[in-house]
Amino acid sequence: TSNTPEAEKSEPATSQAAGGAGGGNDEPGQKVKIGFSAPAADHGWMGAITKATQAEAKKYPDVELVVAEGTNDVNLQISQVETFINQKVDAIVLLPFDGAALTPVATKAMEAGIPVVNVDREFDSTFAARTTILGDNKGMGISAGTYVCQEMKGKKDAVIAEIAGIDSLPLTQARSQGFKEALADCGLKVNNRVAAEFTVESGEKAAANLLQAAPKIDAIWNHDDDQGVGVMAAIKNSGRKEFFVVGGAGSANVMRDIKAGNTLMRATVIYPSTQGADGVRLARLLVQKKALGDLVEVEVPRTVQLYAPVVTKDNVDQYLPTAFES
Amino acid sequence: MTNDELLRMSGIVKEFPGVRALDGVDLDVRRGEVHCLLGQNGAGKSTLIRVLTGAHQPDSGTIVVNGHEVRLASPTAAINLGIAAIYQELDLVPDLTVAENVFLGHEPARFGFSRRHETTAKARALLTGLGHGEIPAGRAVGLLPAAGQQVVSMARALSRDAQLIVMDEPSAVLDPEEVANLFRVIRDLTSRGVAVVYISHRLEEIREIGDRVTVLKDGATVATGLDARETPTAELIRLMTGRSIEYVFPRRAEIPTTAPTVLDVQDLTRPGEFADISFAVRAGEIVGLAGLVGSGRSEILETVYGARKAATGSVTVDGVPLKPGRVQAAVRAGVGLAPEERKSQALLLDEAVYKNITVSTMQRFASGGFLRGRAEKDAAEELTKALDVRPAGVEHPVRNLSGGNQQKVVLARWLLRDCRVLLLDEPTRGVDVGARSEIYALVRKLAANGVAIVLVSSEVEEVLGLADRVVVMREGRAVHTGPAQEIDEHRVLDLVMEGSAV
Amino acid sequence: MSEDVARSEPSATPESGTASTQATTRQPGAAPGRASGVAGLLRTGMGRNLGLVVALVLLCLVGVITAGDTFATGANVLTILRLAAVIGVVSIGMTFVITGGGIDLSVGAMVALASVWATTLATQQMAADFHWILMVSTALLVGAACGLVNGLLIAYGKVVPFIATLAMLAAARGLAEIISDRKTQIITVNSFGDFFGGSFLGVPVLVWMFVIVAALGWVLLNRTTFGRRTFAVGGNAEAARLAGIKVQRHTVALYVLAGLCCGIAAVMLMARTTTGSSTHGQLYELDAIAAVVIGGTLLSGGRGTIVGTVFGVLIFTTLNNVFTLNNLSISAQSVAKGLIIVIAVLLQQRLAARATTP
Amino acid sequence: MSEDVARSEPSATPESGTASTQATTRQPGAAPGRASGVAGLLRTGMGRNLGLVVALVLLCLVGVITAGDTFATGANVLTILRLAAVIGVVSIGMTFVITGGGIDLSVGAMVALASVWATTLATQQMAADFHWILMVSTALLVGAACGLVNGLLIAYGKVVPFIATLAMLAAARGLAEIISDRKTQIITVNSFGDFFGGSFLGVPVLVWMFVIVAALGWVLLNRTTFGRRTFAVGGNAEAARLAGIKVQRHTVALYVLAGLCCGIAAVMLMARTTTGSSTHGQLYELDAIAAVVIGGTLLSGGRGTIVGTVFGVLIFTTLNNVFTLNNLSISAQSVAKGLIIVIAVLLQQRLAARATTP
Ligand SMILES: Nc1ncnc2c1ncn2[C@@H]1O[C@H](COP(=O)(O)OP(=O)(O)OP(=O)(O)O)[C@@H](O)[C@H]1O
Ligand SMILES: Nc1ncnc2c1ncn2[C@@H]1O[C@H](COP(=O)(O)OP(=O)(O)OP(=O)(O)O)[C@@H](O)[C@H]1O
Ligand SMILES: [Mg+2]
Ligand SMILES: [Mg+2]
Repeated sequence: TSNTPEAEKSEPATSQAAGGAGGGNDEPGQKVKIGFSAPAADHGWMGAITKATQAEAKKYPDVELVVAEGTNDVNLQISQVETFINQKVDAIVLLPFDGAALTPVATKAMEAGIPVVNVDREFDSTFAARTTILGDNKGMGISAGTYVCQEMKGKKDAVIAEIAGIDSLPLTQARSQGFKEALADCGLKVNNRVAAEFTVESGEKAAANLLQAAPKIDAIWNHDDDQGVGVMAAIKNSGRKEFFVVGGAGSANVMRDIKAGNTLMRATVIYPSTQGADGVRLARLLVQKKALGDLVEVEVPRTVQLYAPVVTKDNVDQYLPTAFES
Repeated sequence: MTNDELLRMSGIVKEFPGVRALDGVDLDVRRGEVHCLLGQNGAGKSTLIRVLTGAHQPDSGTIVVNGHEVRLASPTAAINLGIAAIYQELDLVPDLTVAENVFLGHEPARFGFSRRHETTAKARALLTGLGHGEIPAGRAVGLLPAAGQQVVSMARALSRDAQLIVMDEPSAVLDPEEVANLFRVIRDLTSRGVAVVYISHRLEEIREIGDRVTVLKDGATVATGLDARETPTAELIRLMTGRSIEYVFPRRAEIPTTAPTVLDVQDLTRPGEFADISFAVRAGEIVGLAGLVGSGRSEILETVYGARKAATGSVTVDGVPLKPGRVQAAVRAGVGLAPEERKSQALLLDEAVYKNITVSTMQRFASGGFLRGRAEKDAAEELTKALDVRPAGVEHPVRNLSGGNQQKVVLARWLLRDCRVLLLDEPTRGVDVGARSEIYALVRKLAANGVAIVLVSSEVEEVLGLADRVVVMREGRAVHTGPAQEIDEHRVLDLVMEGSAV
Repeated sequence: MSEDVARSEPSATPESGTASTQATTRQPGAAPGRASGVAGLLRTGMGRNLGLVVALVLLCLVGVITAGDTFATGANVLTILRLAAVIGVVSIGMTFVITGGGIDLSVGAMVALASVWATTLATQQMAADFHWILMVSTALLVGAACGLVNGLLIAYGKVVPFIATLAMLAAARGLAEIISDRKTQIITVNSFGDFFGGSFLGVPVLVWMFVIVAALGWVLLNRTTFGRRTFAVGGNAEAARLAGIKVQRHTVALYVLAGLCCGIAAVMLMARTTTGSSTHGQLYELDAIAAVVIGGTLLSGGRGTIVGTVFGVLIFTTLNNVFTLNNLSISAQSVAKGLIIVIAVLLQQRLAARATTP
Repeated sequence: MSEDVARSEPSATPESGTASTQATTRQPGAAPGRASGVAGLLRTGMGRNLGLVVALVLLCLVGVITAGDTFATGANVLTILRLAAVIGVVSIGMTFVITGGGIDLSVGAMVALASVWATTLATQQMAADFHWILMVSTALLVGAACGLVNGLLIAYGKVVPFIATLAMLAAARGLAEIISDRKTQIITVNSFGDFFGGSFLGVPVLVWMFVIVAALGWVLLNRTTFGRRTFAVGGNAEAARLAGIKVQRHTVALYVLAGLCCGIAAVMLMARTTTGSSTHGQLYELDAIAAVVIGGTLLSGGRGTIVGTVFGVLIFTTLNNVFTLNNLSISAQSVAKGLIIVIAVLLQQRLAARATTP
């Protein structure tokens, strides 16, 4: 994959009337009923995912989206997918709370002839999904780490802090792993690490404690921009200014801050919140047996991994339109 | 006679933090006797019983059962030795059925599966033996009236194959007929060699059923082995209280004929409980309701108070009708109710004595919503002194008081309030002789001050002695109304029983 | 059916604030004629649970009307039951604890810990060599052990149940994370999945497990001395003690039972997800308590009903199913859920009150 | 300080299962000689809360030893206090509800809804035109209104508190999501942030707010007829009713009070995070109940202490702070938390028992 999907994504949504680049892919076709299930919207990014998914579905008159209540109980989520199967939906877009746990039921759906589009958190079997759309969690950490390394310019004793998201999620671990590896490359390490829960409030709390724990910091990487609102509030409260902050996920708020350049937030690493929306599109294509417009390939690809670019003041204008309003 | 001796407790000491409840108590009980335990409220009777049944561990002292010294480390240990008890505070599980309560802890079972039919049948047999075959064995105990619950407690004590049964004020909630019934059961037990330790504040009962008496005072035995029938009453009272008390009712004051009617109850009916109850109480008058347990007296009081909603009929105070089913309306009109069951209906067990006393008169001690603790305590102190609440001091949690002293606290609450109408339901339940006469005097004084009083008591003597007029109840209906002087105890009992003979 | 009669008053009496305002107005009513046999059971059982039955039926009606073709299919019913099974088993255990006057906040965490412990590489290795029964017993053991700690802390350490199990919640989940290194552990022992993922007489094994646990729970609570003691301990612990019941030991047993149920639920969840994970069982404590309480078990102890709990679980799961089928906006689902819970409870109260008033 | 004495028994008596086994062994204590003045307050207050004080001191010691240079700084103390402030205010409201025999699971959701409602574009627009006081009053009103609904359902609808407030939890959070469209609403009214983000006498305004709410709460609970009624209603609702207390109305008032506290907490959270969001206040119900219960308030009602609650809040926040300062992994934190909670409670019990035994 390349970084073009980012640019492309924002555009067909608006250019649908103009026919889009998809070679007629946006033309109304056979009616498609898509079931969508995701974890509880207990934080901004997850809320944005569902919103974007619903908004995307609305754009297509031939798509009917059935949205299940967000939940962090894998048992309930499994049952939701089972309900979709009973309902005989045409396709399922599934952002599992835990990829491995939802694998059996996704496989069951596939076996029932319902294509499953796996979003964000990966199943552990290739037979469980027809197509997988992944953010690049480790890549995010690497991008953030690399950026920090650049900015530190070889300062060996730099104090780096990390504010992770929900620590029990694999994606958080992947991000932290990537960050660690990238930092190690330039001889740095994470000196202080705290975890929040992806919410504004938890971000504020974690950051407040972190700022006490580390009297001097050079850079902070914060995994999630919604919790970042809280992190920035805590930083403001503390009056500290000696470091800069790198965000994560890429919310519109943060990008506007980066653009304005008047806060410590200097960059953010994108983790697209449009994965669900992409899932709906691909699901529709799958059911209507269409291919991806820009590919020569006649089938929808098996895996699409989204890119995790670093947004700084220099390139922020390019990304702002796709950023999620958290 | 030593081979006749079943139990000997000697030098029992039990200390609660700050209070020495038992301070060297001796007690010996022989097979087949009814041994009465006397003492003022707070003397330590219940505590002694709890030591005997393994519910409390004594700090020192020895217990000898059947010639062997024993350590009663838990209720189970006592049960295994054949010691059963009816505790003063009803100790039933409200949501379990009568049968299940009777056999609590030793239900007929096979492989852990309860044999319900057997349980029910056995329980029914026990209840029938107690003269109460009508109590439904399958009903939840919480739904029974207090007297019914007392019967269940008795059945439970009998369900154990006991050689010693302790009864802590079993008659407090019973009416004369029930008491007679209880005595029949006790005689039956003693004739089979079972010993009974009997506690009561009603001396005439001691005379009737008791063989020997032990008197406790301030946690120590002051006399033991007295003959229950021969010892003069004055002597017993002196032993208990250390002073002589005239156990008589205060003289009635004449009620002026001009005294206005304060409480007027007309045709009050609650189907299944009572019907067509009418009576009026004038300022300064005491009207007594006599009747058997279950004749619906408590229900009438609660209905007048608005705690239950009358189906038909009216209650008027000072000419103003009260909204049915609204406690607030009654309270605003100056009606007070000292309810029957102190623990569930009246007391805040964890709160201090003075808070329990002032809870209905809080406003009086508050300025702008802020309480003036000093004034509260002073007022409470005055009353507790008058009623001889022990231990003295108004800051103990009520939970730690003895049963009779708790009852005094309930009463104090309503004495403090300036009521127009005071409804007293069994005001002297479990109260000792000394305090009883204090209470009588207080009630009289209130009446003299113009309060209209309705009194319910299972002791006919008390109703007749205290009330100006008497309403005799039978099965929810008033069968006689008239001046107290014109009727005597036998006539009341006749009236009350008539129905049951049919 | 004497004890059914005994407990047939409005079971949803609020146990708090305004609670006992009802105490005096308890209907003394003639004992509802000793109903005997199945008809009697049905009558009294129905009476007590009438509101729940009506709520469930109404919910189903809504389901049929709004999504008839899918809702009323056998497959969908099985879906609802499978969903109900896991939380159902947890709720049965919770019913015992609450009836006995306690509360267990750690159920979800125990499920997680048990699932993780039973799916470690080591355990799976042994299970592969020997039999999947090893994994099952590990889960049960872990659950029971956690329950034991809860019980000991509460009965002998005199820590209030809320705090003791809250501590267990934190500790067990933390331990689960440490053991699993926060990774989802995938079950590779195929025989395990084959067995628990299977069906028997057309009904999934998981549903059977729920049915069996519920039935055993019912018998235990209503037909054994253990059950009697549970009511006694929860209704009046002091009276129970004076009657010679070993209150502390019984309390421990109740928590062990709850832990055991969590172990079973963990096995079921492992079967459903083919994984063990420290994130399993999130917020089960709330779900289970809600099901138990809506079923009519008194939070203050002394009164509990397994049948009510099963209804409670079914109501919540059916609600979720109907919502999913109807594509309600997610936020609206939340609001609707709140309203429906309240309506169901109000309904239950009114109907139960009517059913027991002669 | 008489009422302190009255409640000075081991406050962590289990209220369940084994609970009443202790009932009979409660110390009647010769009223510890009317201790007068500050010394008396200290003595009895200390006695009852000795365990909590010791736990907090131990915790601080650990903090000083393991992270001395950062822990014992003024800035860090302020950080702890600021963290404690929000949940502290919620816990004060919860103390009233629990003392009155109820429970409120909806506190977190009410905080979220209040914060969202007070930060909608419309509200902020008006606030910008007029004064930030508009936002504050909106939050307070929303909190109080939710509390009113809770109270009415519980007192007059006779829905058990657990279920009624669980329903409110779902409904309020759903509503918050609908209103905010799940967006984090950033506060643009600068004067609001300036005021609440500021300090007074070197202490942050938020901390002042907590101190004031706690002080008012203490006075209300211990020195007024309202407080006395709260104890009565929670201790024995039937007795309170027969004593002429308007139990239902009082119950409503308690939940409104809790709602109001949530409104205040919402304002504080808005100030801290400069946002309103439907994700605010997650799991506050558990945190608040835990703080209240660990402080010595009886979950079954009738006994409550504001001072204990404040200690409870401080212990939990300090715990988090010490953990973070030590860079402990989250999982280890979890386990340690569980252990420390249990140890703190056991300590509190033993010490309180000893302190009140002459
Ligand atoms: N659990 C307890 N804690 C503290 N003090 C107690 C406790 N139980 C009883 N006491 C005290 O011990 C003393 C004896 O009480 P006890 O209940 O034995 O009296 P009693 O003789 O049974 O009185 P009554 O006739 O009123 O029932 C009283 O002063 C009482 O306050
Ligand atoms: N032994 C019993 N078994 C079953 N029901 C009973 C029994 N005794 C009374 N009842 C019911 O309880 C109701 C009234 O009982 P209650 O004891 O309150 O009357 P009471 O006249 O106030 O007696 P007390 O003076 O003892 O309080 C009656 O309607 C009766 O049906
Ligand atoms: Mg006594
Ligand atoms: Mg009565």
